[in-house]
Amino acid sequence: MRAASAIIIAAFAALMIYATSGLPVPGDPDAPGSGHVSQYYIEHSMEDTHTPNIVTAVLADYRGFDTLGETLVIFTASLACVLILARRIDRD
Amino acid sequence: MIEHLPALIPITLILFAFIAGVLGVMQFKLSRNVAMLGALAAFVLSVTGTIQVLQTGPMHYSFGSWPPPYGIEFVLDTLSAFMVLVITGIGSILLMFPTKPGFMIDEQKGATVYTVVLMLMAGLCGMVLAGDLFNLYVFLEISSLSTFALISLGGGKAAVASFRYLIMASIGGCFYLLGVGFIYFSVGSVNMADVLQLLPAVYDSPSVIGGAILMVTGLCVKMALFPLHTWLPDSDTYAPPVVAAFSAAVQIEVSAYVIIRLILNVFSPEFIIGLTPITDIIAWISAAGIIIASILAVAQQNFRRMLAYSSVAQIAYVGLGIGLANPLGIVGGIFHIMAHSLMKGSLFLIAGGIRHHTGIWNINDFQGLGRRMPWTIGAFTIAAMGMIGIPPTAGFFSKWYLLLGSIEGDQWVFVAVILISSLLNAVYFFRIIEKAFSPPAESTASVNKTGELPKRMLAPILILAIGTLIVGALNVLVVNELIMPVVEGL
Amino acid sequence: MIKRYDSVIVDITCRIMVPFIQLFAIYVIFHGHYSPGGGFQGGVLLASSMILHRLSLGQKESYAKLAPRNASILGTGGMFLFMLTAILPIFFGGMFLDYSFLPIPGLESAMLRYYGILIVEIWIGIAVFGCLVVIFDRLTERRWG
Amino acid sequence: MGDLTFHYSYIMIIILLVIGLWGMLGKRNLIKKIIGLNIFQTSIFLFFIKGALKEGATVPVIDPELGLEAASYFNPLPHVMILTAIVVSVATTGVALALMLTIYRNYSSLEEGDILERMGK
Repeated sequence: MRAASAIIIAAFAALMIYATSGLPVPGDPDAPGSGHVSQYYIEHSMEDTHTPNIVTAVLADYRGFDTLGETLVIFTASLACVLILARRIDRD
Repeated sequence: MIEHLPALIPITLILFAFIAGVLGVMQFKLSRNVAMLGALAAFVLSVTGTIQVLQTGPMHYSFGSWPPPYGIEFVLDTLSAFMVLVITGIGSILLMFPTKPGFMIDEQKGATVYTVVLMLMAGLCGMVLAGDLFNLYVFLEISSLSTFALISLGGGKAAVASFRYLIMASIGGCFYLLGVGFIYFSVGSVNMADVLQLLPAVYDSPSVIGGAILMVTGLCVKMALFPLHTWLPDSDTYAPPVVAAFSAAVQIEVSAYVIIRLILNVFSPEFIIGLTPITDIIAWISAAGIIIASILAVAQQNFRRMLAYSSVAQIAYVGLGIGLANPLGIVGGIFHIMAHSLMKGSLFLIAGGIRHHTGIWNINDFQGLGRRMPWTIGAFTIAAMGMIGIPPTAGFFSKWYLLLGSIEGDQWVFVAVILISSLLNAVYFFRIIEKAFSPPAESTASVNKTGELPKRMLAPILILAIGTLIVGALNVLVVNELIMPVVEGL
Repeated sequence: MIKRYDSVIVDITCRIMVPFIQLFAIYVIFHGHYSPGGGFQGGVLLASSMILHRLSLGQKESYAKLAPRNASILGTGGMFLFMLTAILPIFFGGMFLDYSFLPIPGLESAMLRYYGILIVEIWIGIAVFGCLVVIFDRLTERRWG
Repeated sequence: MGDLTFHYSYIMIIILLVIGLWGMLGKRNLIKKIIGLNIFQTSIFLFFIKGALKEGATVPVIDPELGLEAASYFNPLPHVMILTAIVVSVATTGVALALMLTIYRNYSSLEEGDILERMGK
């Protein structure tokens, strides 16, 4: 079991090293991740929502459905805790 | 109002979840009825959506009126309409099963149980409809969290199984999230359609290949594809029957659907099939999984555990369909999703019903059960025939398409695998049918006293079993109208 | 069952700290438009203040301040109001979650979005506060069968 | 490729990921598994936040003096995604702790070996 875990982890580490070698240099302002969508948010969030904090504007408005989903996640987690701990122990 | 349809399906489920939760605290019976009503309403909406999609083509819904890729969108095309139909349809049938045997919980304790079930359905619908890679992750976590809670209702052993599932599912979810990160940092967008447009420029980048492998691996864990299936047998053995049916019949299928969606609509087939060995690997491990899991299923004495191993084998058929990566193979895989969810839902409910009604869980004690509960064992026989792949059940047609796909791809090994596994399926299902229809033994007193299952348990079992026959009869319609348009691009 | 921590220093410090943490949490929620912050962060701070209260003053006294039942009502209520705010635009001609169709008169679209974000952040704060306190209460409640 | 800072930051994140994964798969104690899960998730957050970095930029709150130049603010989208992922991580941890508590009440142990023994396997 432990040997299998070690092999999985070694494979994972190798995959990660391989995959990160293709990423743009951190801090590069021209990286693909910094353009396109992200650029639109920075340039338009002020006129679209009057909100200077871009993260808040994106979180609650542009990607508001993600936020709804994430509130549902924590709501589901609280229900799950209620349900899991509601059951008494059964000594069978 | 019709343009809101894609968003309304999960939102209806969530709203009914609230109502069911509030009512559950006050009056439990009402909560159950409201939950059934909610699932039914979602099913009606999915049917409307499917008809709409067939008439006017895919529907796109942008939340907050932000055009994609800046906002999040839901996509209701034929494939997602098909899956939503399966989820809400099977869900509303499974909810008909009575609470006490179905969820193994008292009414005072389980006030929120139906809320969590509806949340699970909403999460699965959201996963299916999401047109955005990150949004899909959020819904994936909603569905996982509710499953952890529902599995743990089965008692102490179920809690251990649920914890194991939590660790495995979190690894799967995290792998998926890491993959999304790699894709995002390579192309700068997380919208599926947008990624499809932007990806060809960076096809040879290691981070895109690595991201694709991470995402598919993560989903394979959630899908319980063969070497990563270790959590499934335990959780399906100890979970309450309805939950086991849900997890084996709907949840793992949705993860398989997401892989198909990724291959077809995010990475594009030419990248996944041409530039990476992902589909070949999936095909070979699925083939190995089909054989090994079937052999393990033959070795089981516990009925539920046998069904769980059979699920591992059956989901590997879907994996094989994905791995073949030709139109007929994928058609077979997608059709098998529907066939398997009907058959396995019925089988798990039968297992739960028999266990609750007579206390029997060991296959050796089934002797003579066929005379005592003819309807139950009749439904079991139909579902088992579907599992083996005997016409005219739905299971036959999905295997037929998989066979055609293997022949088209010149993969004769897979043809042999499908045939051998059908034989193994026949071995482990026919021994039960034979036992059940043989005259009752003197020693098994519990069988001799028992009668047919109560009508409320029998109804969902029979609906699901007859469903396999109906879907089998309608297979040409389903394949031509719903599935074929999706795979035309291959 | 968490008992009251038997120390004057802990007692007094926590009693003084809790309102300030809550004040800061409300600041974080309402100032999310102009500085790092927002509903989640504020909600978590609110929940942490309540958890500090429970850990230091004991469940008996703390449940009198915020009963577990009320916490679950807060969580569900916040979540439900969020859903309601999200659905409301559908009935006024917009898409789901389109704050510019919220029925607040006399404001142009961008300002409506500005207020929509604020309203939603408040509901998120309440929902996260309630849900986290519910999780904590369930984990610390002692029920040995 | 070839930049020293690149290797340094990503290698650190990979080491953290591997520690987390080892905690989840290799450790026998349930609490250690949960800790491993948290390390794993947190290192994913680090990965995203690292990717949001831009040289010479500042926090993504619009400053009238800097104008609306995209190059002068960090990338906001990974921050948003990670905010969501943090909540998911908290929720998962809560449910994991609840499950762990149930297991402890049933089997009076948090060691996987003991639990399996008491389950009668």
